[in-house]
Formats: sequence, structure tokens, C-alpha cells
Amino acid sequence: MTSPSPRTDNPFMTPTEWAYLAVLCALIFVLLPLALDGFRLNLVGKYLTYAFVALGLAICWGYCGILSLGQGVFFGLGGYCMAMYLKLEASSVENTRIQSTPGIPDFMDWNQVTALPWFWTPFKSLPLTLIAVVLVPTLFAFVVGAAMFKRRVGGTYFAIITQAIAAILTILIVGQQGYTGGINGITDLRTLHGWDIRTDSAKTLLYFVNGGLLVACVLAAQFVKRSKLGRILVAMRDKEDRVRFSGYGVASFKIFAFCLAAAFAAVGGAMFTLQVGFMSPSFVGIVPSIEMVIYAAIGGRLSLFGAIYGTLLVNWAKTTFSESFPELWLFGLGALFIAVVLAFPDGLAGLWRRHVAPLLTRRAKAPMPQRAATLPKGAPAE
Amino acid sequence: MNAAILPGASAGQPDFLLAVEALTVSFDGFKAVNDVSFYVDPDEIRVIIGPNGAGKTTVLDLICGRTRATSGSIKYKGSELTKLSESAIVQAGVGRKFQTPSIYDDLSVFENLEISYPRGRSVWGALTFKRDAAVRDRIHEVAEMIFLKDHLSKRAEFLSHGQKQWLEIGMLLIQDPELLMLDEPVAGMSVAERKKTAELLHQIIKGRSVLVIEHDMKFVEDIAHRVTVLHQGKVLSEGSMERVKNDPKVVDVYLGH
Amino acid sequence: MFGEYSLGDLGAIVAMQGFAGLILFSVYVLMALGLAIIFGQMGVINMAHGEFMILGAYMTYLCSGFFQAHLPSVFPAYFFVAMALAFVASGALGILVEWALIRHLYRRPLDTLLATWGLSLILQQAYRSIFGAREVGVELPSWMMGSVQATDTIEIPINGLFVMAVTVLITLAVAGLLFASAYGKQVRAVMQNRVMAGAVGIDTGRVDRLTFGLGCGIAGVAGSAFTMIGSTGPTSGQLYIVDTFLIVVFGGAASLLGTIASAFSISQTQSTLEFFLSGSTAKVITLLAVVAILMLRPQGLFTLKVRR
Amino acid sequence: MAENDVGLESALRRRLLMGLAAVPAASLLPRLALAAAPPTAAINTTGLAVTDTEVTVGILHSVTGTMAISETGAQQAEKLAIEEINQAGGVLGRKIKVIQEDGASDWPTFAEKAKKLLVNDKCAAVMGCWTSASRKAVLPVFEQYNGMLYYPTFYEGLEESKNVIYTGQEATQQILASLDWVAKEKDAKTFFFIGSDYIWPRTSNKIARKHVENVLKGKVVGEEYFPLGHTQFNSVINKIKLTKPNVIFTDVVGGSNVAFYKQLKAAGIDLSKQVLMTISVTEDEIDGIGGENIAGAYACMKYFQSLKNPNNEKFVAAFKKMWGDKTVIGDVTQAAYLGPHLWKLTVEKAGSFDVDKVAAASNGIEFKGAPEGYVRIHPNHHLWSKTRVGRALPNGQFEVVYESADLIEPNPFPKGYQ
Repeated sequence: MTSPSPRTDNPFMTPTEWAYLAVLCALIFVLLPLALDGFRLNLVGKYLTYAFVALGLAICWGYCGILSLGQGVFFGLGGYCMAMYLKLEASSVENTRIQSTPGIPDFMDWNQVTALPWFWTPFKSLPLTLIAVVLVPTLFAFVVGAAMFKRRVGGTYFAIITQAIAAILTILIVGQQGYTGGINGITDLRTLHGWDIRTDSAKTLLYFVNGGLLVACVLAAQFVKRSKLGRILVAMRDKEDRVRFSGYGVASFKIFAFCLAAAFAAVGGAMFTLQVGFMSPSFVGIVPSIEMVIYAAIGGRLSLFGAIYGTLLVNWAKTTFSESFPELWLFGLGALFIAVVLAFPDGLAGLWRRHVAPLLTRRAKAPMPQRAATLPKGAPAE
Repeated sequence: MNAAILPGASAGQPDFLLAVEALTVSFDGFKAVNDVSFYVDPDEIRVIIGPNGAGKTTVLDLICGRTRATSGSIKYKGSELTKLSESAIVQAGVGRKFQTPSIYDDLSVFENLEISYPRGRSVWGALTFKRDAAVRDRIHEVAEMIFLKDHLSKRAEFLSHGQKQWLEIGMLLIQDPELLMLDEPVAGMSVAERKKTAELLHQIIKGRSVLVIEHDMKFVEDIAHRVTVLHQGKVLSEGSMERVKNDPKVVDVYLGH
Repeated sequence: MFGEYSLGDLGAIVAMQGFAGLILFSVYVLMALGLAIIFGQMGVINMAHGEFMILGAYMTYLCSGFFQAHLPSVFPAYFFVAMALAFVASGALGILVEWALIRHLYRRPLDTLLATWGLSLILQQAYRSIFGAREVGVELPSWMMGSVQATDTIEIPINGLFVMAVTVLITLAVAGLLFASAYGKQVRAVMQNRVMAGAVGIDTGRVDRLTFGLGCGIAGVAGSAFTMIGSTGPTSGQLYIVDTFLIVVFGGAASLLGTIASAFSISQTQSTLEFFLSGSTAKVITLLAVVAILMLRPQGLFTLKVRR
Repeated sequence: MAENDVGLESALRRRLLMGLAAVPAASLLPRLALAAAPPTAAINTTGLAVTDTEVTVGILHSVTGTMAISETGAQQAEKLAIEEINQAGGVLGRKIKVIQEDGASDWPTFAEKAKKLLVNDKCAAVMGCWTSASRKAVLPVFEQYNGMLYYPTFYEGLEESKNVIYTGQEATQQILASLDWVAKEKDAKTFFFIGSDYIWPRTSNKIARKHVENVLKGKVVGEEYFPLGHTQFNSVINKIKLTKPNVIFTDVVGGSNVAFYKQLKAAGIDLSKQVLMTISVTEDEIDGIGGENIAGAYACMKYFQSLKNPNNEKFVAAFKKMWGDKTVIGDVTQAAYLGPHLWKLTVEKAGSFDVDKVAAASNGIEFKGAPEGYVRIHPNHHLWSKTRVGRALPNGQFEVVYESADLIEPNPFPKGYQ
């Protein structure tokens, strides 16, 4: 009786999932670098930083049913933390000799700030910065999450409140330009611990680092998904009360999922800053936050790999269409939102599972184990 | 075993497992439960009956923390429940089955039971939870009891209504609560299912206290040690089934309208 | 900061500032009313609410051009025609959208959010293609500009009075419709128990469609009224959407009275703060206060405790 | 290299093409074009997209998003200028081929597209950007890949780059002369500043405040900022009524402008009596505000559509012919028109498309055909230009009431104003 059947056995990844991971790695580390020139590769690198956010959303929205419309906040906070460090390094006394206060970032000098504000000081140190990149957004998510989930705010209310937070933070950053660089953001970033990040070789290297971190985050997400915690998240999305009366503190689990998504987004934000060379409040606001949701939705909100492919696909389409038909792009994006909700609620992953995967299986003539037991038939209702 | 983690548990064994005293809750001035008191002994099977809207389900909601009392107290093994969170109440040993089957449609039967297994209930615990032999054995054991051992890898949404009810009972069983609260466990079942369920209930209520809401009088007579009749949020009558059946107030309420 | 001003000056300012607060209040109510109906009564999050408003504004713009060119003699009164047209146009589009999109999503409120966001992108680009990327100027009849001289120092802008009047009328009309008409009874019945309402012979699909249309139509009227005080461009609608949602949520989605109370408290806070602080700071403080209160009272400020 | 092998043949073909192209043009032009068509290898040593017949230039503005409203005019003017240059035979005998990219009102997109224009398309020059934020985003790209950007907007200054020519005014050029004028003509002593909350209004107001306090010995009685897109100004209007300033000095941008002027008028502030000086409203913005709402306000710019001079009359006619009778031309539109012309003149002076040579040759380039009159590039890559004050008329045009006597020197890092 204790002999494990395929369903009660719980491997970290099924063979199919290992195959998917291998394909993803081949794509990121071999195919794309070989096929694309430096410029396009850097673009893909930028898209992949958004994939961190989409990955977080797959956990937090797809599995746990919490839709956050403020993921840009965490992406932005992570990016700003990194940008503050880079900016301080770029603002050495020699580089800023012409300023009235040398040694502080140029925008501070323009705004009559004469000494480095206290909250900038920790960002002189690289280790502290790396800690802050993950910690600051995660703590912020924890505070927001704790306040909301302990009081059982969820669903649409949560979505709207996160949206308001995104709006407030944007106004704050823009308004406090002496300390934040205002609407221009923090620009003209040059070196990371003495290493010039603007050169082509540096960009290529950063691309690979970015890819590596993304795969690491996929594995982390997979670990969560495969753990009992992952199943509790699904269970909560289904019947929150039942989970509560099975003796679980529902709020803590939601906070965890939200913080995890925030931490992923923050890593993405920091990598964005490194690869693109600046950070601005335009990533913190509502519009980018909602766009990032659509990446996850296109990919299939329950699919970790789907989130990454969704991000790549939407951004590729955006770049391509806006090069050839800028006027049509918004129509296309809008239609995409509607289509994915009305016709393909499972996104790319759903199409793959229903149409492509069975073909492959048949061709291989070998029964593949079911991919996941946790795919709902429709979308989570709140 | 769970009593140890209860804050404020008295050292000596209390007389009652559950003591509900002067319990009142009001929604916008409407008192759904009004000054209700009753006591449940260890190993007692208590059935709450009463017409629709009498406040039966609300009483269960209050005990398990789903609804917060306006006033009054609920003591479980001598310590107060009204201030505890739902999960703490469950961890103290109170289990609850809902009226409509409340299971996780998107998970398999095995996973449904696994989630109810009383280990790894913290975030960290759930992350590091291992599906070891003890867990598997216990799940198989319970699955056999609830007639679902052949359906372990089936997604729960594909079960029949009766099977879903059993699954939920199984989920409670695996928690091993000292106080089990069942809200209409046989409602909506076919005759055959009902019979099987009664059998199952007889089996699982052994060695624990049970609080049941039920309309099926035959079933009630079958299992109840004592019966509490609620009417319009108040306790109308209490005692053995025989006594309650002959209480003129109860007859009035049930037959008088 | 008041030491150097005379008492008369200060009195006048207090009066005018009170009035500014009232105008802001009216603007907020007008913005939020349509959304409150749709969100509160149907549970649908309409992210394209702002675009429905702008549709009303563009209708007003078209009307103004038409009357100037063809019926200059009745130009002073064109605004009333424009508002009616704005209601019809936005309402009709709303009904169409409900039929094509929303009715498939009633069980998935978060998905309506995404779908209507997509809709808002499409509408924005449509406005841009039709009316151009630039903002359009809506010419107003001269009687609407200018102000009433109440005393020597107190001046009250006429368009402010007009917005207030429109707000009061629409609010009364909506309240009448929802609470005193047969249709209103049907709406409430459907909201409380869709299945039951259907069973007793209410055409729930039709009720949904009309309610969504009504909400959108009111948004159109709001947009039309806002041409007096704000800008009309393809993306102007986005400016309103966050404020509007916050007002509705802060008021506790389900009740119209809550929406009005919430619009009142937010507008008064903001307008008072704006007078003592800089505009940007006032806005941030107001928003922060709203979010903080929502965290403490997620069900909204003005809802009663309900049985869950 | 490859060009040498086919040198003769292509030179022949080029002559033929040039001849054909020039047929409709003035009779003098073919000879000029022929004379100015040196071999490609000599004038392009860095691998830019220059062929024997064509040179590629990028246009980078927002076609979509919130900034599309503002950037339309600039983009149209650049296309007009390029069309004119092509009609006249091109640059060093090469027709300008345009690659247009959409910045989508999104600063990273600007950076991405700038990189594409430089790295993939090898554009010899790029005309583009509007907001400071977009310029700040692309600046490192232009410096790293050594591109040439012609930036048309009046802006806050505090910047100077080898790779950018700033064809609009920096803040001191725009502000100081107009403040002097208003102080002298309107006897203004007290000022109320209202701006949108971002770097340009804040920097501009900072400069204005220093000038008011230190030079004019006046007083700033209020300074207020509102978030971009804010539409409720009744409270600040009450503050204006309370403080009764001689001059309201505004740098509110975008949709907020419309709301601000409509509410100002409705509140009974009569701009024919109350002096209002704006540095952010051009003919383009008035289109949305409505001429009747802003009539009487003063704007200080270097260019107004109503300027009376032959260059401008020709420019306005050509612009309307190309883009329709209803279009209006604002300050930035004109500045954008200067970009391609200045670049052509510089390339011809340098005798090369190489960016380093163009950057080096920029100093002192004069454009006598500018609609605003005469402009000259300063060593700091900004333009010497005149500043003018216009009074808004109900028909949406400005009546020029003041023009600085001399060209004003650009001073992006003004001492004493920081």
C-alpha cells in the first residue's frame, strides 16, 4: 500500500519539466546569443528583466489568486537601489568637479542639496546595496501585505489599492527630485565596482548573469510550487476558509507569496538598471505594472515557463510592431488583453498543453506523465 | 497532545470540553445568537437542531472563530477561544465541516488529505514539508476509511457529491480533532450514500466530542447523546432526544407554524 | 501666513476656498458615480471608465464645432444638447461593450479589469486616430465662462456652479432610478441573487446591460461637463482613473451614499491641504491618508458591519 | 575597399541620378549638387549609413502615448526640413533617407530606439526627443556610440555634450530677458510661480527666483507645484487672489495647462488686467486651451508663428502646405525645423559625415534662413538666439510685443543662478 504511485510521488520536477527547463536554457544561453547581434541581445536582456516580474506574478496571481497591479513598485525599488549605488560611484569627486558640491550626484547639486542624504549613505557599499536590492522591496511588500491580508483584503480591492500605491510612489519620486532624480530618474550610470558596464562585452556578460539569475528564480519558484506550500496556495485560491479551518494562517501564506513576487521583481529591476544604464519613475507607475500583468497572462498565468515566454513574445511584438506600425501597436496590445481574457485564459501554456504537447507525446509514442495536477479549468475567480 | 500549546490552559482536567456561556452576536442590531449557553462533555455527541434561521450555523461559526462574538465566552478545555484566530482554534483541536462540501477542486484527493495533515502548518514548515512514509501511510489509511482509496490521484472536482462530503470528513479525520463540528453531514445525499455516511460517522466519532447540526431526525436519534434546540437565536430546550421530543415548546415551534 | 491680510480678505478666501472644495467634491462625485454603479452594483472593474468620460468630452467637442458652423444662433444652448448626446454615445458604447465583452466575465472580476484595460488602450488609440494626438479645445458659450460677483471680494465661477448643478441633478436622477423605479428594483434584485431574480422572470442579461450602459452614460456626461474645467485629449481619461477608483473603494463600493460621503471627505481634505501646502504634497498626503485608512478599514469607510 | 572597385560605375550612375533628380529644381542646383558630391569613402570614414546617393538620418519622437501630443509638431517640422533639403539636392550630394522610430512617451524606449538608430541603422544624425527625461535617457547612448542628436525643446540647461546640438533655448535665455521686460514695462515687483512638478519648471523657477530677488529686487510671494496631469487649480487660484501678485509666472505643462487657464478665467481673473507670464505655452498648447481662455497672457519664447520676416512667411506657408491649413506652429516646432538645416550646413562645412568632424565643425555655424531670424551655434552647442515676448490673442496666435535687441548668449551653467 505504501508503494508510491505516480500521483503520490512528488519529484522536484517531472521529466517534462526538466525538458522545458533545458529548452529554456538552450534558448537563453545558446540560441539567442548565437542568433542575435549585440544590440538585439541587449534588448532581449532587457525583456528578460521583466520576466522576473512575470514569474513572480505567476506565483502570486496564478497560484495564489492575488492580483497585484503594483509590481512596478518592487521592480522600481530594486532598480533604484542598484541605481543609487551606481550613481554614487559615477559621482566621484573627480567626475563632479564642476559642481558646487563635488562628490554628490549631479541632480542633487542642481536642486541645492549640499550633502548626501542619510538614506543614500548605505549605497556607498556594494554588499549593502545587494542586500538592499532584495530586502527593501521585500520589506515593503511585507508591510503592505501584512496590513492588507491580515484584514482579509483581497481580490479587486487589493488590486486597486496596490495600484494606488504605485501612483503615490510615482508622485513621491517625481516630487522629491532633489533626492530621487525626479522624473528624469537616475541616469548616466557608468561602473559597477570599477567595472565599466557600458561596454559591449560587459553588456554580454550581464546578459548571461541575468539569464542565470532568471533560471535560479525559476528553480526557486518551482521549489515553492512543488512544495506543500504551493499546494496550499492553490487550495487557498479555491477555498480560503477551508484552508483556514485546516489550521493554517492564511494571511502569512499570502504575505509569503506576495513577498516572493516582490523579491523576484526587485532582482529584475536591479538587473534592468545594470543592463539599460538608468532607472526612472516611469517603471514604478500604473501603466508598466499592468503591462507586466499581461506578460504573465499571455504566458499562461499558471505556468512558470509560460511567464517567461509570454514576456519575450509581447516585448518582441512591441518592438517589431512599433518599428513598423507605431499607430497600430496600441490596438494590437489592447486586443491582446481582451483576447487573452476572453479566448485564451490559460495563455500560451494552455495552447501548448492542449494542442502541441499531445502531438509531441503521440509522436514520441511514449506516455508522458501529466505535467501538473494543479491546472484549474478556468481562471481563478478572485 | 494539542492541549499543551493552548495558552492559559488550566493544570487540572476541566469538567467540560467545551463551555459556551452567554454567547451573543448581533449583526446591525439583529441578534442572530442571543445569550446562548451550553456545555459539551468529553466524548459526548451533541446535536443541535432547530428551524431555519435559528442560529445553528452561526453558533458553529462563533466557536471556530469565523464570526466574532459580540459578547459572551467560549471556553475549550478551560481556555478562551473567542480571541484566538481561526487557525489557532484548529490547532487547539477543534475541527469543522461545512454545510456544502468544502474541498479543493483543483487538487487531487491525495493532496486534499495531505493539506489537512497536521504538520507543517507554518510557512516555513510547509516549504520544507516532506511527503514521507508516515504521511503516506496515514493518508492511505484515511482514504480507505472514507471509501476513496481507489480515487487518490483523481482531481477532487470530478468526485460525486457524496464522495466530496466523505473527502471533507476525511480531511477532518486526518486532523484528528478532539472536538469535531459537523454541519449537516448527510444533506443532499442519496439513500445509499446516507447509509454509508452514517456508518462512517459512527466510526469516526469514537473517542472524541462531536457537535452536529442535523435535520434528519432519524439520524439524530441514532447518534445523539444529548440534543440542544435553538430557536430565534436562543436555546429553547436541551436534554435527551426523548425529553426534547416531548417538550411542548419544541412541539410548538416545529408544528405550530 | 495670514498676518498681513485684512479680515475681509480672509473671510472672502475662506468662502471661496470652501467653494473650491465644493467644486472638487462635485467633480469627484460626477467621476465616481458611473463607476460606483458599475463596480458597486455589478462588481465589474471598468478600467476604461476614463475613456468613456473622454468619449463624452469628444462628443461635446464635435457638438460645439457643429453648432458654431451650422446653428450659431442657438450656440449658447448647445451644451445641453452636447450633454444629452454624450450620455447617449457613451451609454450606447457601454451597452455594446457589455454585450461583447463584460457579460462573459461576470464570474471573473479580475479578468474584467484586464479586458477593460485592453479596451481603454484601444479606445485611446482610436481617439488618437480620429481626433489627432493633440488636445482639442472645446469652445464654450460665453455665459458659461466668467463668474458671479457675490460681494466685492467673493467671486464664484459659473462653470463651477454649473458642474455642481449637473452633479446634483444626476445624483438625484440616479437615486430615483435605483431606489424608486421598477427598473431599480430589478437591478437590486439581480445584484442580490442573480439566479432567483432570473427565476422570477427578470431578464438579468438586460438588466446588466442597461446598468452598465447607465454607468457609462453617466461617465459620458461627466466627461462632457469636464470640458469646462479640464483638457480633452486621447489620454486625458487616464488622469482620472486612479482617483475615481479610490473614491469608490474608500466609500465602500456597495453604496451610493458611501461614494458621495467619500468624495466629500477626500475633496475637502485635498482642497484644504492644497491651500496650506503645495499642490503636489497635498495630493500625496491625501492619497496616503486614503490608503492608510483603507488598510485599517478595507471594507471602506462608510459601510456597516455585515454578516460574512 | 568595395567602394573603390565600383567607384567609376557608381560615380557615373550617381551623376545620372543627380541630374534626373535635379530636373525639377532650380537650374543652378544640378551644378551645385554635382560639385558637392565627393566619393563616399572620403566623407564617411566611420561606417555610417552613407551610400553614394543616400544618407540615413533618424527621427525619434513619440508617436504614441501622452507625449505624442507635443511631439507631433517637432516631427512634422523635421520632415519638412528634410524634404526641403532633398529638393535642393541633399547633403554633399546625397539624399536624406529618414528612419523614424517611436519613443512611445517612454524613456527606456527612447534609449532602446536611439541605440537601434545608431547601432543597427548607422544614422549619421538623429533629430529627436522632446522631454528632458527622454534626452537624459538617450544621452549616454549617443555618447557611447558617438552619434549626433539635434534636440529641439527649450529646456532647463545644466547640460552640455559634444554629441548634442540644442536648438531650443536653455532656461536663462528664455527667462531673464522676459523678466527684465515685465519688470520694466509692467512695473512688476511681486511674482507668483506655478509649475508642474518636475525638473524643468523647478529649475526654471529657481533661476527666475534668483533673478527676481537678486537683480530685480522684487519678491516671490508664492511658489507652487502640481503633479503632471493635475486638473484642479481652484485652491491655488484662491491663493493668487489672496496674495495679489503683480505677475503670475507659470510653467505648467501638458493637459494641466488647459485646466489651469479655463479655471483661471472662470474664477474671474482677467488676463487683460492681471499680468501672467508663461514660459510653457506655445501656439500648440493654445490649440487645446482655447484662444479665448488665455487671451491677454504673455508668453516668452524665441519664436512665434506670427513673426514678420520673409524666412518665416516662407516657412509657415511650406509647413501648412505639407501638413494642412489648420496646423499651428509653436516654438519647439520651429526649433525642430532648424535641426536638419543646421546639420546640413555643418556637414558641408566639415566636408564629412563623420560625427567627430561634424561635432567639431558645429561651433560658429550660422543659419540665415531660420524662421526666427538668424541663429548661430555657440561653442557650448546651444544656439545664440533672440528672445521675444508675445501676447496671446483670442484667435490662438501671439502678437509680438517685445524682442531682445541682440542675440542672447546661451549659458547652460549660469553662475549665480544655481
